[in-house]
Amino acid sequence: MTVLRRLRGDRGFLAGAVVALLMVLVAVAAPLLAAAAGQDYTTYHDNLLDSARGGVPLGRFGGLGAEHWLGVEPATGRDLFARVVYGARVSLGVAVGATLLQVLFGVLVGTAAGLGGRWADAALTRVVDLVLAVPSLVLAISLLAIVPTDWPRPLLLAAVIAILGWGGTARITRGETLSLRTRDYVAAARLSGAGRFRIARREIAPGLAAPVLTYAALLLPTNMISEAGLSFLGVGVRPPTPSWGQMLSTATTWFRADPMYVLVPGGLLFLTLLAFVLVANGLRRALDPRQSEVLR
Amino acid sequence: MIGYLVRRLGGAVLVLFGLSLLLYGLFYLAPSDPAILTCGKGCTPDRLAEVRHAMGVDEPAATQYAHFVRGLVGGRDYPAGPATRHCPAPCLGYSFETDQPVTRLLLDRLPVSASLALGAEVLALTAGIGAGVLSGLHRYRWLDRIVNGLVLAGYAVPVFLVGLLLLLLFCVQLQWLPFPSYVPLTTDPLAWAQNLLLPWVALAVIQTAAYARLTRAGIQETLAEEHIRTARAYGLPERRIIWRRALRGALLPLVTLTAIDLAAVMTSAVLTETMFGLPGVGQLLVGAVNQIDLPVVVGVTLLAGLLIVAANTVADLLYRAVDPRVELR
Amino acid sequence: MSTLTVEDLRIRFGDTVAVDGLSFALPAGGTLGIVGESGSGKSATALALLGLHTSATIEGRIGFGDLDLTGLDDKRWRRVRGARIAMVFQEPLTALSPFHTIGDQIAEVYRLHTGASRKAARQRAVEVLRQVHIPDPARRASNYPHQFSGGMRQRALIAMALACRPQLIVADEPTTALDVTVQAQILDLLDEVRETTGTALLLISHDLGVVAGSTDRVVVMRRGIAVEQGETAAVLGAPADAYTRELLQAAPHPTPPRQIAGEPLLRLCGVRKHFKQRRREPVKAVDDVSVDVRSGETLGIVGESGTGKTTLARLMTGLLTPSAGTITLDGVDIARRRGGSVQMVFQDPLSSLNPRRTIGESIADPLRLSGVRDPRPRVEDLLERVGLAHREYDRYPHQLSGGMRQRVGIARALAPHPRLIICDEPVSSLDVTTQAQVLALLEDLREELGLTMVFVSHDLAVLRQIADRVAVLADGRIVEIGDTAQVYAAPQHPYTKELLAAVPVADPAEARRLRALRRSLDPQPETTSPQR
Amino acid sequence: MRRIAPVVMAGTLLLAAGCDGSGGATSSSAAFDPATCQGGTLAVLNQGGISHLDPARLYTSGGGNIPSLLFRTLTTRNRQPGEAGAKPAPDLATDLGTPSDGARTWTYKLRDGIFFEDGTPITSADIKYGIERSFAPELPGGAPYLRDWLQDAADYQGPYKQPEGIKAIETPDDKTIVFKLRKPEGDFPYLATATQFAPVPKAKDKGVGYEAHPISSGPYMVESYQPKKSLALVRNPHWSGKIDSLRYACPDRIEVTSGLDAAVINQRLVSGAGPDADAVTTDAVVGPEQLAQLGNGGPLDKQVARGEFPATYYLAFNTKKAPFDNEKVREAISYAVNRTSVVNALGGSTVAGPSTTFLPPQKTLGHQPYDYFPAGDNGDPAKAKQALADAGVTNLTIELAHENDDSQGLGPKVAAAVQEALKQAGITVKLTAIDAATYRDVTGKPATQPGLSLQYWGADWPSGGPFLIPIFDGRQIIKAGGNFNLAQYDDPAVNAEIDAINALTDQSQAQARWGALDAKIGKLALTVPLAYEKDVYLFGKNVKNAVPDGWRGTYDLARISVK
Repeated sequence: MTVLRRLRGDRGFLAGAVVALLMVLVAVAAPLLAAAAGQDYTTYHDNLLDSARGGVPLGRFGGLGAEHWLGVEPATGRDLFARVVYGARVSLGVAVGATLLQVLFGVLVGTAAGLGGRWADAALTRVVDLVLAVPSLVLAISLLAIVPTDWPRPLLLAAVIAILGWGGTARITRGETLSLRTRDYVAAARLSGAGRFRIARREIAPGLAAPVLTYAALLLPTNMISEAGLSFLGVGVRPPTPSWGQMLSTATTWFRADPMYVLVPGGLLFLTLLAFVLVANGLRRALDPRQSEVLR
Repeated sequence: MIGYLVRRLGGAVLVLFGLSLLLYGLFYLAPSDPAILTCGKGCTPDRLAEVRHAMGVDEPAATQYAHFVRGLVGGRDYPAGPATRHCPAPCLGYSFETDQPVTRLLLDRLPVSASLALGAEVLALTAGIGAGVLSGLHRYRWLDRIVNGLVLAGYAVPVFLVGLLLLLLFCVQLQWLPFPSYVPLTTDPLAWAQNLLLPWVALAVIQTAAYARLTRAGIQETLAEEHIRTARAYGLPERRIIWRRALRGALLPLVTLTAIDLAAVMTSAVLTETMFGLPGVGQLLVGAVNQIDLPVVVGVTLLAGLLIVAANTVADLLYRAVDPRVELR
Repeated sequence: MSTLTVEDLRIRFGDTVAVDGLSFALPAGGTLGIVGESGSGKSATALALLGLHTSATIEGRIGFGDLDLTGLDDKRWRRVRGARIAMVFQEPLTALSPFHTIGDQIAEVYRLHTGASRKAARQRAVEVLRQVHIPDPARRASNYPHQFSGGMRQRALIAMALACRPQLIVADEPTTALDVTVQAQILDLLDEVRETTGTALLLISHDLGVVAGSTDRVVVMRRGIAVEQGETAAVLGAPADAYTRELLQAAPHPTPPRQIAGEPLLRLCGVRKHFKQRRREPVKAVDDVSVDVRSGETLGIVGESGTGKTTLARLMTGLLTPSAGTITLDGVDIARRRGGSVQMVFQDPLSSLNPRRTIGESIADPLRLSGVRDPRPRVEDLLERVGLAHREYDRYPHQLSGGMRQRVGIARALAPHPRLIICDEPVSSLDVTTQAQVLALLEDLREELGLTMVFVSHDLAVLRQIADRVAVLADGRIVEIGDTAQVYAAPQHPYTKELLAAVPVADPAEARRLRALRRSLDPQPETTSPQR
Repeated sequence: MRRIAPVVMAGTLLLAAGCDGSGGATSSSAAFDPATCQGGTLAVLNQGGISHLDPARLYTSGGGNIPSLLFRTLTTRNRQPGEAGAKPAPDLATDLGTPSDGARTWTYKLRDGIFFEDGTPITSADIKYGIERSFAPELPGGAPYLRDWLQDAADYQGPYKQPEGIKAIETPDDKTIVFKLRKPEGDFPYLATATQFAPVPKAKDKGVGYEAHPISSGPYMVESYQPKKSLALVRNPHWSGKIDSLRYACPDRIEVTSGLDAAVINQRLVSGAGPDADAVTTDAVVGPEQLAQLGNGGPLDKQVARGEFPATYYLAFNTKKAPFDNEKVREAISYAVNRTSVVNALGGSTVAGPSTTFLPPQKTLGHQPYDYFPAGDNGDPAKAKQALADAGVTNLTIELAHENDDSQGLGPKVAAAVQEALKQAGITVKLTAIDAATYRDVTGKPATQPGLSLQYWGADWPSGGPFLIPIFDGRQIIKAGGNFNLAQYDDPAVNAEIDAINALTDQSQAQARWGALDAKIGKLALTVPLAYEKDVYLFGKNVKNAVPDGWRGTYDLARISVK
């Protein structure tokens, strides 16, 4: 396929894909990796901290060494490597979950609006407009703060991010559907007696795949930033569970005393985001060469 | 035009009511009780009931919401000790936590958020368009590659990470800039800008990336259009073609985006304000959320919603003004 | 006055040779036509004359008066462009900047080359707009291009070309995007301009008819090579080259009319289709049309853009439901038609095929719907019948040429054994030679399968070849209907007369006769404004 | 930058910035002369703001830091460094009050020459009115003691609904005020330091709106005030140092900026650029960034004040819930906790110390050391397992409730440290995060109270009473909510001892008996004390006399100079 060929020739995409894949593997294999390091993400190591100086890790580079590959967390002495790989789980998991939900929601609503009657379209478009007009960060903070604290946090985060962010997908899907349904081949299918659902499945859906996929690829890093931001603000995942954004938020008080604690999660977050942006960019260029020139 | 504005206004009212209803509903469902915080340590149940009554949160949610809507439309009176306080329309109520009128709190904080958002937007536009033009004109050369790389990186850094690094570098390590603290523009313009510089940069990164990308694409796209070929065929110099024709077309989508972004930036400045300790609307919200300060949360959310709707309308009008082909629908 | 001499011109894009050893001369005040199908290198030549290629290698010599254009630097080129050689492009909408008024765009060019004051430039703009018969030019000058109709935009472009009184106007397919009647007006305008200003004209077209009436000499190009050139009358009258002959032959020819007196198969009775618009009068796309399509006949429907012919075609298939009136197929309401008894062949063969499915699947779909388990053999038969190979089954639309795609479209229409096929401009996007092949295929099929056809087109010549009866559509109404021969020989309605007079013909003498006829009919240049 | 926002109310904030017994100042104050300290502008950089500047709504310890600049009260803290500072001193009154009727009646005489900022003389009626206001439900938030202590005042609804006032407060003349209590309260002079004892002129009372410009009786008055954002104070022309020797009131102007991040505040105090050199903070305890630079003789060592506010972090058992009704289980947990990791989670040994007693180690509270379940600082899993075995409990799984936010030291960090330590002893701990805003509500209602929760208790004044009574007095168990006796412990003997100590007006006697009571109750393992609080505050390099007072553990704005 030409798409694959184009992707294979895109160095940025390849680099991004390798890093992104690696991060996904890290997230999936977090328990294995932590076990391989001989650590887990909860055990305290008070003996590795300088309590009089606020609990900063003893030794250079945040206590980095053979025991603790990336050093330990200040104030607790928990293994930073273990926490970072488990953090990848949350950061990626929430982002992927939110993206899937957004796409599911967006595509359902978008196609329903695009293929439904005039009233369905008008009503759904209103709803989408409403979703798009909602100040999402503001509302996300309010929502997450109101919801009882014993609800499963990562799921909740994914849901909230998705609920506030499916408008774009819906709008794009609707636009794309509206444009696809006026194509002559849809008319031809109708003439040959195909029903509404057959047309949606056979004629419209394949055409939606590329634009939706491209858009979803861009949503993923955006959602990751949202998760990190919300955790940073303290309404994201609850601290016993590590997430990069939340680690960064604790790290802000340590940036001088223990720079490793900022650099490790911060660097990883940046690297992963960059990887996903590169993948999204590559996908867009490959799937829709003309469109990519417009969007770039 | 008038019809258009009326329709837009209707939509806005709908959105805002939806938002406020949502928040009221959620707060009612939530287990938190704002009266407990207000009542303080050592509050007995009797006392709590009295406080709850004084705050008006002992009424059913529907009644509270009805009061809220009535206050919004026609103002309302609050008991306040010896006399009653009148809260004129549009009344968003009084903060549970500080007993200040929410409208005043918002007006107090708005200049900070506006300074932040406007400055960041100006910065992003300047840098973004500049980079985009350079990149668009030097397509696929090293300059273009560098800009492209920066654009991608710009998409990949969260605001708080940039903010953190900027603080670390300029305030702690080099000590070139003071730790940001808000100084009103009217008091001391220089100090205003100096203090806001880092927040601006932090906030502008993503927008800069977006604008650079859009400008580059716009220039490419417009340069490929046939009327540019016509201009060339009639001997117009390249510079004139780029500045008068290509950029005009390229900036068209930017106009809309800028107006919408301005609202988005203002409402998403929460992170920046929290991180730099700027007393803006975002900081107000974050504090209010933790204090279960419903009137303030509703107020901020409505303001944000209003800003977004207004920005969308302005964007449409601007687009109409800039592109003669567009009709308002 | 300068003569344009092109000697051994060679234009290459990388390894592709677009123009190979082209030579011709155009004397001052003369007219020359370049004719060829797509890919013949005619447009590449036009761009080379103004030095507008950016990534091509150009060899040979282009002399213009005392200038050697091939050796000019950018600065010198700019002094030639617009001032001494002006160009008129194909798409009048996209060729003008949407952000500036017509007057400003013309004035800008004038100021640039003459250094005139703003006011003088503005006056000149109004003057040339008047010269190209734009009504109320002073007011119209401050309009934006989108406020002009297609024909007026092309006039404005010609005005812009005239602004600096160039010695040569290069017109690259100036009328392809326009309706027949407007095309005729623009060609007449170019002719008039040439006569009154004495400028030379280089007219590039794929249509022999366009060139025939407007040029003294003609160059016929094919795949970058000039196969023949000479006096227009001589080349078209007695072509020496086989390709020229092929082109002339491919142009539609009137066929002896058939008399079909079958029973009415499709009946339209008082059919209207109005599209509602917000706060405006509804668009009456089809307005009170009553017509019968007789079993076995080919009914031609002719109309220009915006006359509602596509809407009518879709109404006939049941894809659209009429706002009023009835459409019946064999006495049954078309909305309740069964299976694929009515099929359609679409104008754009690319957009009528799903780009993400193989053409085999596209054709097989209606068969599957009618219960065929393994449609592949049937599809392969159909492919063969429309002149395609079996292996095309697994290919995607973008891998085929335009003509092949249209054959696929026909095969798909045939698949469910239709009784009626509606063809909506099926050949208008094809080159002349391909067009001839597809028309021939359609005629064969009709005969073989005993089909009834409705053939919608803007092209009177095509209809004359294929239709038994012709209905003339104007503003959503049928203004005239009759046997093909009768309508063409003795048109009754003035609009039909105007249409027929506007048809470009490849015979120079006939072309001149028609031009004279048009002048006597003296149609008002259209002043309608603007579709959005 | 840390959390979404500190869950700090004006009252608790000032409480936390509490008092100190033993901490000494490192700053040299030998050369300080209050007579020549006048002038300059003092900047106060704070995290949380004052959300209410109304004396009725402020919940302060010893009059608070900023409120004490505006409001004089009947008594106030004596503002001395160290242990000496943990005593009350007369402020508007001429002395600490005259008890009679077995400490059931307290009589105060007002000084001469005391005025409001508008020049009106302050009368005993103004003080009475101020106290009555604090009973109004429209003005909630103040300290609750008087409702309990005064005769027949529990149902009083404030002067707006019941203008007849509180009968138990008598003002026979403009200079005299008499409080009639329903039981003996030897600590009354301590309570009289609370801001609700500040005078409010009835004529100027605007109810809820009063706080926009409360009428000052102290050395400064409000120039401008935006809640939680900024407060600017200027000199009160009608105040004079001659009739207020405790407050030096050195700066001409004080500007408070709120809503700043703790890390930013501390960094600004360290950098000391421009006006930051004249800056202090009343609520941003030093962070790890600065701790790293402290104690090595560097320049920063001269810019730090170390004090101790009496406060304890502890685990509270609900002894009505299994398995915590089993004393052996409680002991096992007492053995298992690792106080080192708790201290680290709280910010390290500079800002917290391990504690095995419920009373923190200040002498004024009567602290007596004890350690009934000795396990070293790191816990003793073996002994914990033994205790469990004795109790016949295996595979113990318990839930630990904590706040969802770390800002109060009751958050997930400390909870996780406890969880981890108990894991070593074979006890599985499930963490239950409760929203900080409702934490006290959930844990303070016996019906919803979890079996084990993380708690903090700080003294409203430096005495054993306010530390032990709410926690262990069986008559203080409030079923409907607002309960602090989380063990739901009710021993008539203990209750009687509390009453007996309350009747004492001799503080040194009271101290000894509070300490003994704590040591007695400690044996029952009703709580697991974890750590006590230490306070380390930075101040700008031009700031002089930033000496922590003995009551609140931080420096006193009324005595700081920037000249």
